[in-house]
Amino acid sequence: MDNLNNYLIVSAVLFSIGTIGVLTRKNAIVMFMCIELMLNAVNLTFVAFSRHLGNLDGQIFVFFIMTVAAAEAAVGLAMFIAFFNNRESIDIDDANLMKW
Amino acid sequence: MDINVAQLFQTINLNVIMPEVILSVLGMALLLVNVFVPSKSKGYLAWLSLIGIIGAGFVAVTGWGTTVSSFNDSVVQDNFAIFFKMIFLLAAGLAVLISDQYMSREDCNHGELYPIILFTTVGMMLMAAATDLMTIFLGLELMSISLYVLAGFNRDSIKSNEAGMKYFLLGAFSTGFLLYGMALIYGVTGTTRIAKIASLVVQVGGAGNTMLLIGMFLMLTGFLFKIAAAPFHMWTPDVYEGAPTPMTAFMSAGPKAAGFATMLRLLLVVFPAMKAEWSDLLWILAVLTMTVGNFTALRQDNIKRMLAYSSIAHAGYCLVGFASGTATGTSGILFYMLSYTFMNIGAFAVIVLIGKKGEPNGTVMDYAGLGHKRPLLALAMTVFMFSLAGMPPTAGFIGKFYLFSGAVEAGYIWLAIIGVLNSAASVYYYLRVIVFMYFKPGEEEFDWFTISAPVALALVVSAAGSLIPGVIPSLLLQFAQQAVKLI
Amino acid sequence: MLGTYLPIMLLILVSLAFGLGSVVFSSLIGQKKFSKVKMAPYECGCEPIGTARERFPIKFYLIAMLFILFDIEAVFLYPWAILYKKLGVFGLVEMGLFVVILFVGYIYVWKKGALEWE
Amino acid sequence: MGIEILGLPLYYYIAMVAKVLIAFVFVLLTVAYATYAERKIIGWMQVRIGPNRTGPMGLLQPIADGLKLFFKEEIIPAEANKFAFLLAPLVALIPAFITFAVIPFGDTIKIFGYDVPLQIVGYYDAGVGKVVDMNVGVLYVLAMSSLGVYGIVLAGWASNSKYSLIGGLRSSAQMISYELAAGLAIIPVFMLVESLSLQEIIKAQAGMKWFIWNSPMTFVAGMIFYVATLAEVNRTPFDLPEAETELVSGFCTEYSSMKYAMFFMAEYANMVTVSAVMVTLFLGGWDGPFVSAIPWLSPLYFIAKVYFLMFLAMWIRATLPRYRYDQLMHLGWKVMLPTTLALIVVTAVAGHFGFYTFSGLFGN
Amino acid sequence: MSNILSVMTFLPIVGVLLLLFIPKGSNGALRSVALVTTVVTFIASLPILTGYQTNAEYQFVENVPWIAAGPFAMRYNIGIDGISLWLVILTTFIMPIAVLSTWTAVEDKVKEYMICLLILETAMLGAFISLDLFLFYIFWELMLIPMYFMIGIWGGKNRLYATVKFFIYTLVGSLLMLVALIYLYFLGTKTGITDFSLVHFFDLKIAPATQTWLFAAFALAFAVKVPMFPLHTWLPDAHTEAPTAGSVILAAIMLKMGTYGFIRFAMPLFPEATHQFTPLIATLAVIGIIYAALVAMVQEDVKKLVAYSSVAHLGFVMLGLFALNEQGVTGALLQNLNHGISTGALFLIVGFIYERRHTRLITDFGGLSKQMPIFAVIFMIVTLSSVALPGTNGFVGEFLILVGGFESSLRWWTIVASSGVIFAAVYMLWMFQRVMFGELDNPKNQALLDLNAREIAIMVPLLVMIFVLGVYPNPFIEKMTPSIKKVIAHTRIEPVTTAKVAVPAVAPAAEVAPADHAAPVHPVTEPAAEKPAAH
Repeated sequence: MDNLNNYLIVSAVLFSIGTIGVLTRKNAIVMFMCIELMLNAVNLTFVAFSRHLGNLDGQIFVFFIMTVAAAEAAVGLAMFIAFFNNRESIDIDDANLMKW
Repeated sequence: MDINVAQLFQTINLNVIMPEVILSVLGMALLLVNVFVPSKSKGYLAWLSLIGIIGAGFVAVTGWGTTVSSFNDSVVQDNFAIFFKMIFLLAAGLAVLISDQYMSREDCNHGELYPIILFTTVGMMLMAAATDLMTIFLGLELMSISLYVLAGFNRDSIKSNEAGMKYFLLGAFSTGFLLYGMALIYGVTGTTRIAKIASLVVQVGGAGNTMLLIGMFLMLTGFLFKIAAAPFHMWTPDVYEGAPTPMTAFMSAGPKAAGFATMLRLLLVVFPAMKAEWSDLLWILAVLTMTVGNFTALRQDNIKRMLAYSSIAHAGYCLVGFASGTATGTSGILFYMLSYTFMNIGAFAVIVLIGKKGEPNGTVMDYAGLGHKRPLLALAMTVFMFSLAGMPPTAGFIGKFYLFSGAVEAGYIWLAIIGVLNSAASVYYYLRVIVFMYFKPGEEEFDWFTISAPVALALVVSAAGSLIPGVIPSLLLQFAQQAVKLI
Repeated sequence: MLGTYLPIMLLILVSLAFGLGSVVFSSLIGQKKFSKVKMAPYECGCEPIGTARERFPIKFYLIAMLFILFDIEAVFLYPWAILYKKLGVFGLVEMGLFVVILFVGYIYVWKKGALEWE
Repeated sequence: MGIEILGLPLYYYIAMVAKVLIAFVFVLLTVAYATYAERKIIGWMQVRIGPNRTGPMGLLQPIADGLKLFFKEEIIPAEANKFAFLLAPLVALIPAFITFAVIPFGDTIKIFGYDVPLQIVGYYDAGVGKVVDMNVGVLYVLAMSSLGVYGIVLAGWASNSKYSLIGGLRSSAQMISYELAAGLAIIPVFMLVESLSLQEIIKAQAGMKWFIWNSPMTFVAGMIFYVATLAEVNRTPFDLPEAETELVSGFCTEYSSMKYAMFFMAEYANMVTVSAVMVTLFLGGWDGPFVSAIPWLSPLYFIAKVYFLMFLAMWIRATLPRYRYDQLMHLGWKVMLPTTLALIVVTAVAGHFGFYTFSGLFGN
Repeated sequence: MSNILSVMTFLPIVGVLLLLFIPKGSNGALRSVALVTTVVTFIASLPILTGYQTNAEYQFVENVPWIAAGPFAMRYNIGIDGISLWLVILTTFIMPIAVLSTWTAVEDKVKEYMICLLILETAMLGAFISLDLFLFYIFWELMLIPMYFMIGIWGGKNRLYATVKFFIYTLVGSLLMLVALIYLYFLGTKTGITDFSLVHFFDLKIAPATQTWLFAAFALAFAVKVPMFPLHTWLPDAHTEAPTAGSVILAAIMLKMGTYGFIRFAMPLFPEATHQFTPLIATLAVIGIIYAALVAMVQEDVKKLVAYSSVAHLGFVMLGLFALNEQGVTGALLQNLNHGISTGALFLIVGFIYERRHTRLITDFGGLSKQMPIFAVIFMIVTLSSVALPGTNGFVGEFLILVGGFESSLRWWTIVASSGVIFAAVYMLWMFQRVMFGELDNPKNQALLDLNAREIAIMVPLLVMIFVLGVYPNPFIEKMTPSIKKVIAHTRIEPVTTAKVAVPAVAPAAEVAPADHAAPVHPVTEPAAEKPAAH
């Protein structure tokens, strides 16, 4: 029941899915969702460890991660809206004004 | 659950985070002042912020020489933290000084700018003082999130939007890695206090523990993103180019230093047992970062982009100090970040002045003739360029000297040689600015701007800061030495 | 763990079965006579103009963001509320600061006009 | 203890299935007859008769309505996102039902010699010697009630109709706004109970010390919570999403047949649930006179209280006009939110000086 | 005064501060202040000369802590010995001349120009007097900046290319030296060295393999500055584009930095490596001598020709240094001075005609001697000094170098190098003849004015020095000798057995020389005779 590895594997898989998503998708919002997936994978890891170790620090950490993720979402989505207002698109391939 | 309230109070020593408290309170106050006192000009907010920053600086230095932990060992006030706090406050102060003129010109003079700068500074200061993974994370995010806003601050400018968006996506992405690394480290050691982790790292087998190793590298990856080390530097040029210039200045100095502060604390306090693993990696990354930064900068015409690549290169120089891991190298990082703050923000201050509304991203060619039309300004820019290039007798030289000395001391001669060769290559593009300023005739009269008092002050401070430590660096170097001694 | 969550699982299954069942069943037995007009979205009898999935007022976004931020703040209040007696003055001071900071943000948002609907 | 499966006795499973089915059917029936009751009550209040044709006193009306909707044509608008369109009613309905899982609808009673707490997630742990339930029950309630918003947003967006979209957005904005107030309003209760377990909360109110009158702070909190929940389930005077004059039928304009019925059911199921939560948090749950003597009374008390609250909601519907949208948001954000925050502060400070309740029951 | 060296070094900075207060337009005042500053600096440097005790010790030493942090301690450690004495004097001597030389040529941004000049002077003086390696490095790099601006702002058409090339070349070399410096320091710390003071490092025992690398790094930096053969390409560009004063300073002083660096740092610090590198460096020096001479011969541009002649001359200096015996080194150091004076003078002369005609192409001139007799005389003397005619300064130096070379292991190199002496005569005299003699057929040249008082005043001190050094070099050599001996001892060379050829004996040799060293004599007449025929 309390098998740590199962949780770790799930969270690692989630993290990888998130990472791959960020790297392959072009829609900024989808990318951001993938990032959130990564963060939640981390949360899962923390909680699993916390439970396994019988130490609450991990769960407290998760609190902060969630808070920060919310703040990040607020800022990020606002940024996307500003971008959309100017470019009528949320595709990061359209964020191409600056190239070396 | 047994909670001893008296004990809880004992863990708190507010003095340790007094500078942060001052800035936070000031930030919130300014936020309210901004909405309650409607005024077209936001200059007074800048001055108020500056007063707060100076005040916080004074409060911070009073703790010099002492090491006090607080909040149950999650924050510490030691020389290391104070030194870095000074860098951040300096960066913030200079950024505040050069903001008003730019923001008024670009019609994005929102009063929120100053509180956000202050919050960013608080975040950075927390990073430097943090001795707990949680505090590190919170500081980092407070800094990062504010920076995303600052990067996209000019919301009517598409470039600024793009900058904000890219910075945000990649920054958040890197946070994911950082956190995963922290989670693994927590899983191995069962604590988030770095002092405890440090003692446990050895117990659990150091590098022999795969999860710990992966955790460390993931965490490192997160920080390498923040300091724009190759190959995690892709965001830097775009973000630096797109962001409002004063914010670019701020971003290139403060957060980078904050990233280094935390990396230093982590690597030198938590993972000294695994030095063999990380120093090799940082060796390679240092070379890669310097080289990529410098050689890409060579091809840039846009001066902000050029400075962006140059800032990547500078991160590379600092990584040299890391790879060496000696006190010389690490104190070199501290000194270098301080002088880099002066010279880089100084350079950006000049860019702020030269820019015109709507096209603030001038090319190097736009500087043609500046040396003759505005000799003092050009002189200041020259000082900054030479300092960035690491020419004696500027602060940049002494900084590089110590960084490379660290490498030599630790036996990384080749690293030092690659470093100085890179430094020589970098001279080319820094000189290019000077070449255009002095050697090329320009049609521009450079009469469209006046140097406002705050910017003038920033320029003077930056120029002095780039020159004086180059001639009499002893005191600052000793401070840097004392600062790294504790970690 | 299991004792607590198994019933929820069961309840979800039951509700899902009910929901899906009724949807499927009704779509099986209901009549189907399609026509173009019937399939068109309702727009007071007029011809629908353009797609409906276009931009909508930024206000809704603002509300959503504010909700997330204040909701997260509630997340911190809950654990504190449970321990509030044990934490005593310490908790009171800490949470007082927390609420004050929150209030600063709230006042800012208010003065900034984010809460005005028109 | 007889047969054990996965560490739990067999009777646990039997009781679990029984409780789930009972609760489900109860909610379903309540929902069905709430519609009937609403029409009847409002009818009386407006000196009308209400439904009276189908069955005696129109008692078969809900069943007839249901059957009718079953046989109706299912229309999915062209251009609609079919998957989301189908998913939305389910997403709206299911959370409304499963919220009920944590609500204790009665005391622990003995059935065939076994202790069975009348709470779906609760079970009697012989080892510990007490009822175990979800220790974060309130969080579960909040989580599930938040999920309902997704159904509405999805429905509004998937329909590809302007009315649906605006209706969906409006109602989701409204729901989350008031969810905030509701979520904050219950904090004083936790401060008094020091637990998030609903069993504990009811236990704390045992002996008629219901929070609604036991403490001034929780009284205010209860009032706010009730009003906020009305808004959260889109009841009058906050039924803007379905403001026919403005938005036709809001987010479910394009829905028909059983899918429409499911939104309808979801709304009433939500009403049942929030009433149950309100009862649990502020009205002592299943507590009432003589409960300790006759545990079988407890579910009856519970049902009575829930039905009373539902009646109240219908009464309000019959009485009050609808809010304007800006007034609605004004109330939510500028009145309720600061009030709840202030309430928390007041509770904390007052509590610190020992003033927790009228009776001083929890006073130190 | 015990801090006379500091006073002298930083006097020009005082001048800079004064200049800052003079308004931009008033060129006369600006020039006067600069001139007065350089002259005062020169006067301030005279007590050094008079107070100099002829021994091997560092004198006028000032040694105060400067930077102390971490493992490093840098000191403000300055002083002079016989090696740097004359270079210091040369610097202070040349600077007023440099200021005067562009008195009228630089009309634009005079203030900035003078500031550059004065900062340059401080940097050069600082580099010569530094006894602390780090301090030396700072001054060494600091020199680049004003020179970079001088060429870049007041230079010729192609100045951009020249100045950037000059900068990057020099910098790359010196940065590697910096790494070597740091490495050397850390080697030293292992044996208890606590600061960068040069003297500490002489006793350091360094493994030969390490020495090789360190020497290579130092040598690269100095070789660029000298400039040694394959690294010399920046020099003609820089010289050609620089304003007259820039060329004068570059040739007269800055190139000396390279050779000075060798003798002061590279060689005594890494004796084994010096031996190891001697053949290579000698070869490069000889190649430089011959190659530069050949290239100089075909130059169209007078200034470029002079620049290449510098390369050749410094090849001789290098050869003399690496002969590693007293004669060789003495000759090399003397030749350093000579080259400073005569090439400086040559650049001034080129500047004079360039100011008048705004061209430096040899073909644009011809027959100038008729129009400008004074100029012709002066030019002749300087040319002869440059080709090392006995009686002029050039002869003494070159002779000593060749003698030293023959007596050392570099005999064969020296033999080849002596052909360079002939080449030098060929290209210099041929150039002189083409410019000054023949018909005055270019109408633009027919209105040329002869030198004015200022120009003559500039030249006179140089001419005096040419003859003084040529006829009576003994006082100069005397003051150098103990230091040279010390350096040679540091390089742990067994004094060559022919140490009997004592230095004082060299001075009479100046008179005897023509007999057994006739090579320079021939070209004096040969080209002069040939060319008219060619016309």
